[in-house]
Amino acid sequence: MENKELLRKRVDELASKVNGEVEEILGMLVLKVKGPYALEALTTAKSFTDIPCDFLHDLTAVDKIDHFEVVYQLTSWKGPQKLRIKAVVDRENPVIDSATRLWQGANYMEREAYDMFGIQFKGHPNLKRIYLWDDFEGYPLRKDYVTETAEQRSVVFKLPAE
Amino acid sequence: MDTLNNLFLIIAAAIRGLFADPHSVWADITMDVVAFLAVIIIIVLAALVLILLERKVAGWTSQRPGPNRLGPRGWFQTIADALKLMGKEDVTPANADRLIFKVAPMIMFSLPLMTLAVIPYGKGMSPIDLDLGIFYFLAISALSTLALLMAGWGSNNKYSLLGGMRAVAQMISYEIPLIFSLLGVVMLTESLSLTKIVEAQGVVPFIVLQPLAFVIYIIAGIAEVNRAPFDLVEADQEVVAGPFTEYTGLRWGLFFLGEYGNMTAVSALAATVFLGGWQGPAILPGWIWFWLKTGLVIFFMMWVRWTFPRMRIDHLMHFAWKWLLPLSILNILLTGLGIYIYQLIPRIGG
Amino acid sequence: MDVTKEKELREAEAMIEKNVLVTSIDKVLNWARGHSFWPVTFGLACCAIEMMAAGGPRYDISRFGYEVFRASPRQADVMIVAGTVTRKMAPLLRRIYDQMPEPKWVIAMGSCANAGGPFVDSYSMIPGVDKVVPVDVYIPGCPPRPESLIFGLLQLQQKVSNPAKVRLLKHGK
Amino acid sequence: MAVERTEELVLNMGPQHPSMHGVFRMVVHLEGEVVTKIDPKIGYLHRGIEKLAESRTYPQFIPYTDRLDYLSSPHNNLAYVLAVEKLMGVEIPERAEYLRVIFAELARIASHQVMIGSTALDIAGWTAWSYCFRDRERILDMYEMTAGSRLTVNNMRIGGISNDPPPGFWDALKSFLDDIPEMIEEYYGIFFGNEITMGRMKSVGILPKELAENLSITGPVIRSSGVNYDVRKADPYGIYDRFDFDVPVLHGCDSYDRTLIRLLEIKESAKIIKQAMRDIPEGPVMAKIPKVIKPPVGEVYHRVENPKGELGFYIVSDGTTKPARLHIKSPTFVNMQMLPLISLGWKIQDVIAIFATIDAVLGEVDK
Repeated sequence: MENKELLRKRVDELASKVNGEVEEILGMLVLKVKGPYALEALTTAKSFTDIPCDFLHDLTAVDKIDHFEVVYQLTSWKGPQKLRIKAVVDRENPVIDSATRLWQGANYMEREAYDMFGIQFKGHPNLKRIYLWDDFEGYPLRKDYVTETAEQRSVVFKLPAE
Repeated sequence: MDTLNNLFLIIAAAIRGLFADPHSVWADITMDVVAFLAVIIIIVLAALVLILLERKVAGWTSQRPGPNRLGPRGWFQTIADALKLMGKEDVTPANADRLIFKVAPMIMFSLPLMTLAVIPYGKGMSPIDLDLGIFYFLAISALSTLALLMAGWGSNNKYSLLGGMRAVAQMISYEIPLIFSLLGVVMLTESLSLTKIVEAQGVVPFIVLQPLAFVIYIIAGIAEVNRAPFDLVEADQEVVAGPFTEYTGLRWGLFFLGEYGNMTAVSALAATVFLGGWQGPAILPGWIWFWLKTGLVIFFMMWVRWTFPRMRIDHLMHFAWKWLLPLSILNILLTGLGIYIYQLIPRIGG
Repeated sequence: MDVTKEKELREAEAMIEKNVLVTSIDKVLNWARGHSFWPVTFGLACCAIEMMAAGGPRYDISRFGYEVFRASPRQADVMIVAGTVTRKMAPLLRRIYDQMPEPKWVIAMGSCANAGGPFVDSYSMIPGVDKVVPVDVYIPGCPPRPESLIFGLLQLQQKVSNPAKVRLLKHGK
Repeated sequence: MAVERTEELVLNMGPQHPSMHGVFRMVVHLEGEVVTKIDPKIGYLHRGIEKLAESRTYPQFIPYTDRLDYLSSPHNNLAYVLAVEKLMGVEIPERAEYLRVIFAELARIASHQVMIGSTALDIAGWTAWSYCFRDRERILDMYEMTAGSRLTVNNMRIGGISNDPPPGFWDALKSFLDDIPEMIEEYYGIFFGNEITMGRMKSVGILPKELAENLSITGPVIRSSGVNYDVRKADPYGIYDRFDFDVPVLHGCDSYDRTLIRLLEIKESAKIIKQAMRDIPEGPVMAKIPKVIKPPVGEVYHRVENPKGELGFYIVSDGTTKPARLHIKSPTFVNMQMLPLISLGWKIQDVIAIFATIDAVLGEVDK
C-alpha cells in the first residue's frame, strides 16, 4: 500500500501544479484537469520519480452533455500503480493536445476518439476517420447523434474511384 | 501376359492393318492422329484423376475423408467440376491485353501435349520416338514460363503481374539444376533418347547410380511445376491466384489441365529417367509399371504440397543458386569420375 | 418494358424450354453446378470462423466437393456472406459479386447477413445483405453451426438442380 | 537516352483477401517484392457496439461482448461482467470463480489454436491448420455442453455463471487436458520444427522492446519482445492469484517467437485448468443479485488478459439500468499499430506472416 500513498502524494503535487482535482473512484485515483493542461499532466505522470505511470493503456472520450471528457488510463510496465487522468474539453470547440508525442500508441486511439466524438487532437500525425468512411456525417457517439432509419441506411453509398 | 503387355502395340498394328498397305503415308498419318488423340486423352484423364486424387490426399493428410458423395467414393466429383467450368461465363477484363490474355491458356495447355508425346509409355510405345528426347522435353517444358508471364502481363492486374514475374524468376532458376541433374544420366547412357535410357536400366534403375541427381530432379521438378513449397506463382495468401486471378471458366480450366499435365510430364520423366520406366518384374505389363512409378512420384509431390509451408522468394533463389546448382555440378563431376574409373578398371586388370 | 415485348420474350422462353437438346444439356450442367459450388472466401465476422470449421476435419465440407475456396472471385460460383455487412463494406461486397462470372449464387450466412442481426439498430449497419445483392439461401443462426452451412449449401444444390421446381414454388406456374 | 527507373507498385490488399483474417485492408507500396510503405485501413466491420451499449440494459449487453473477439468469447464476457460487478460491488460464489477461470483458460487454448493454425495457413501450411481446428473442436464441444452454443458461449452472468456444467463435462475436460502434451508435440513437429517455417519466420519483423512499450502493445506480442507483463500477474483479477503458473517470456522479438509463445501459453493454461479442477468447491454458481441491475453512479475500468492482449471495459454509469458510456479497449486494435512500423523493408510474403502473428480479430479491432 506504500505504493498507493506515494502515488497519491505525487498526484496531489501534480494537481496543484495544473489546477486539477483529485478523487478516488472505486479504488482508482482520478485526476481531473482542464483540457489545455492535459499534456502537461500526462508528461509529468509519465515521469513520476519512483512510480512512473509510463503505460498508456486506454484513451477514450465521454460525452457529458455540456462538455467532453478525454479519459486516459495509465499504469506502469513495472509497478502496480494506476492512474486515470480526465481532461475536460469544450463541446463547441473540442480541441486538445495530442498525446502521440509521449506515446506513439495513442495514434489509433486518438483517431478513434476523433471519429466517434469529433475531438481534434492538435499535433496528431494523421487525424482522419478510422472506422467510418471519409464523408460520413456527424459523430455517432455524441449523445445528440440521431441514427438514421433502416431505409436510409440501406442505400449503399457510391464506391470511391480508385 | 504377352498380349496384355503388348496391348497397345496390338491395337496399333490392328489400325495399321485396316489399310491395304500398312506402311503407306495414309497409315502413318492415321497413326499420328491416333497418337495425338491418345496424348490428349492421357492429359484429360490424368487431370481428372489427379485433381480428385489431390483433394483426397489433401483430405488424408489433414484427417478428412475428402470428396466422397458424388458417385462411388466421390469419383465423379471432378467430372462435375469440369462440366461446371465449361458452363461458366467467359469474362475478359476491360483493360486486359486481349490477344495475350486469350493465347496464354492455350500455350499452357499445349505444352504437356508436346512433352508427353515423347515419353515411352512401354516397350516400343512412345508416340514419337525422338533421338533428342530429353533435350526436346526440356526445351518445351521451359516454355511454361512464357505462358505464365503472358497470363500475368495480359490480365493487367497487379496480383497477376507479381505472380507472372515470380514465375519468371523461379522457373529460370530451377531450370538449370533440373537440366544438370539429367546430364549425369545422359553421360551414363551416352544417349539423349528416352527409349535408350529406359533400355539401359534393365538391371538397375538410375536412381541407384544417381541418387543425388534424383533428389535434385525432384526438388527442381516440383519448383518447375509450381507446387508447394515452391508455389509462389499462385500463392493464394499473397497474390490471390497469381497469373490466373482474372481467368474464368474454361480458360482457367485450360490452365488447370496444363498444370496437371505438366506435373504428369515431369513425373513421367522422373519415372523414365530414374526409376526404370516400363522396366519391371514381368508380373505386370510394362505400361502398368510405368504408370505405377509415375503415380508414385505424383503422390509424393502431393504429399509434400499439403504438408510443407511455402518458401520465401529470396530463400527460394538462394536454394536454387547456392545449393542445387553446385550440387548438380558436383554430381556431374562425380559421374564423370565414376565413368572414368569404370573404364580404367578393365585396362588395369588386363 | 412494354407489355408486348415482354410477352414475346415469354414465348421465346417457352420455345427454348421445349427444345430438347438445350434442356438436356441444361440438365447435365445444372447437375454439375449443383455438385460443385466453389465459394469465394468472404469471411466477414464470427460466421467466418464457423465457415472455416466447416472446412476443418470434423465437418469436412469437402465431402460434397464444396471445399475449393477460391481467393479470386473470378473462379467462384457462390458467395457465402459470412458475417456482418457494414455500410463501409457493402459497395465492396457488391463489387466482388459483380466480378463473379455467371451463373452465381449468394448465401447469407448468419443473422447479420440475413437481416442485420443484433446490430440492426446501429448507424453503420446494412439491415441484411439482400439490400445489396440478391440472396438465394438464408441460413439463420448467430453464428450458424457448420451443419447449418452444409444444409444451406445442399438446399442451394436442390434449387440449382431443379430450376423447374423452384419456378413452380415461386411463380406458381 | 531515356532514363530508366523502376516504378513503385501500389497494391491494395483486402478487405476481401484470403490472408486478411476478415476484412482488414492494407495499401502496400512495393519496390519489386520489397515493401516500402504500408497503410492499414480498418473499419470494414465497424458495427457501433459502443453506441448500441447505450441503449441496452446491463445484462442485455453480455451477448454483444461475445461478438467482439469471437475466438475467445468467454474472455470478453468475463471482462464485462467483472467490470459491472466491480461497479456494483457484487461478490460471486467460489464455484463460479473457478468455473470462470476454467472457461477463460479453455478459451485461451482455443484462441491460440486458431492463431497457430491460421498463421500456418498464411504461410500455406495446410495440415497444421487442420490439426489445430481438429483439436479446437473438442473445446467447442465442452462449450456446447455447458452453454449450448459453439462459438458465442455467453455463459457468464453478472453475479456468477449461467449454469453448472453437466457431468460429462468434467470427463471431457480431463481427457482433453491429458492429450495436450501430445497436441503440442504434434504442432511442433508439423509447423514449428519445420525448416521452411523457421526460414520464413525467424528474425522477421523485429519488434524492439522500447517500441513495443511505446506503442502500448500488450499480450503475447509484447511478451515475445522480452517484456514480462501479464495482467493476470501484474494486476490479478478474479482468483488468478491462487494459481501457480508461469508467464512465458521470449526475447526473439520476431514472428517466430510471437507464434511460439502461444504454444507455450497453451501449456500454462492447461496447468491452470488442472489446478482449478483439483480445487473447485461445491456450491451455488450464482450470487443473489437484484432482478433489475442498476449500478450506482460511478465509473469503472476493468481489464483482463485476453489471449490477444489486454482487454479493458470502461463503463460510466449514471445510475440507470443502461450504461451512459461504455468503451472497449481492444488489444488487437492497439497492437495493429505495429504493422506499418515493423514490416518495412520486408518482402510481401513476410508482411502476411507478420500480420498473422498479431492475431488480429477484426470483430474486436473494429468493434
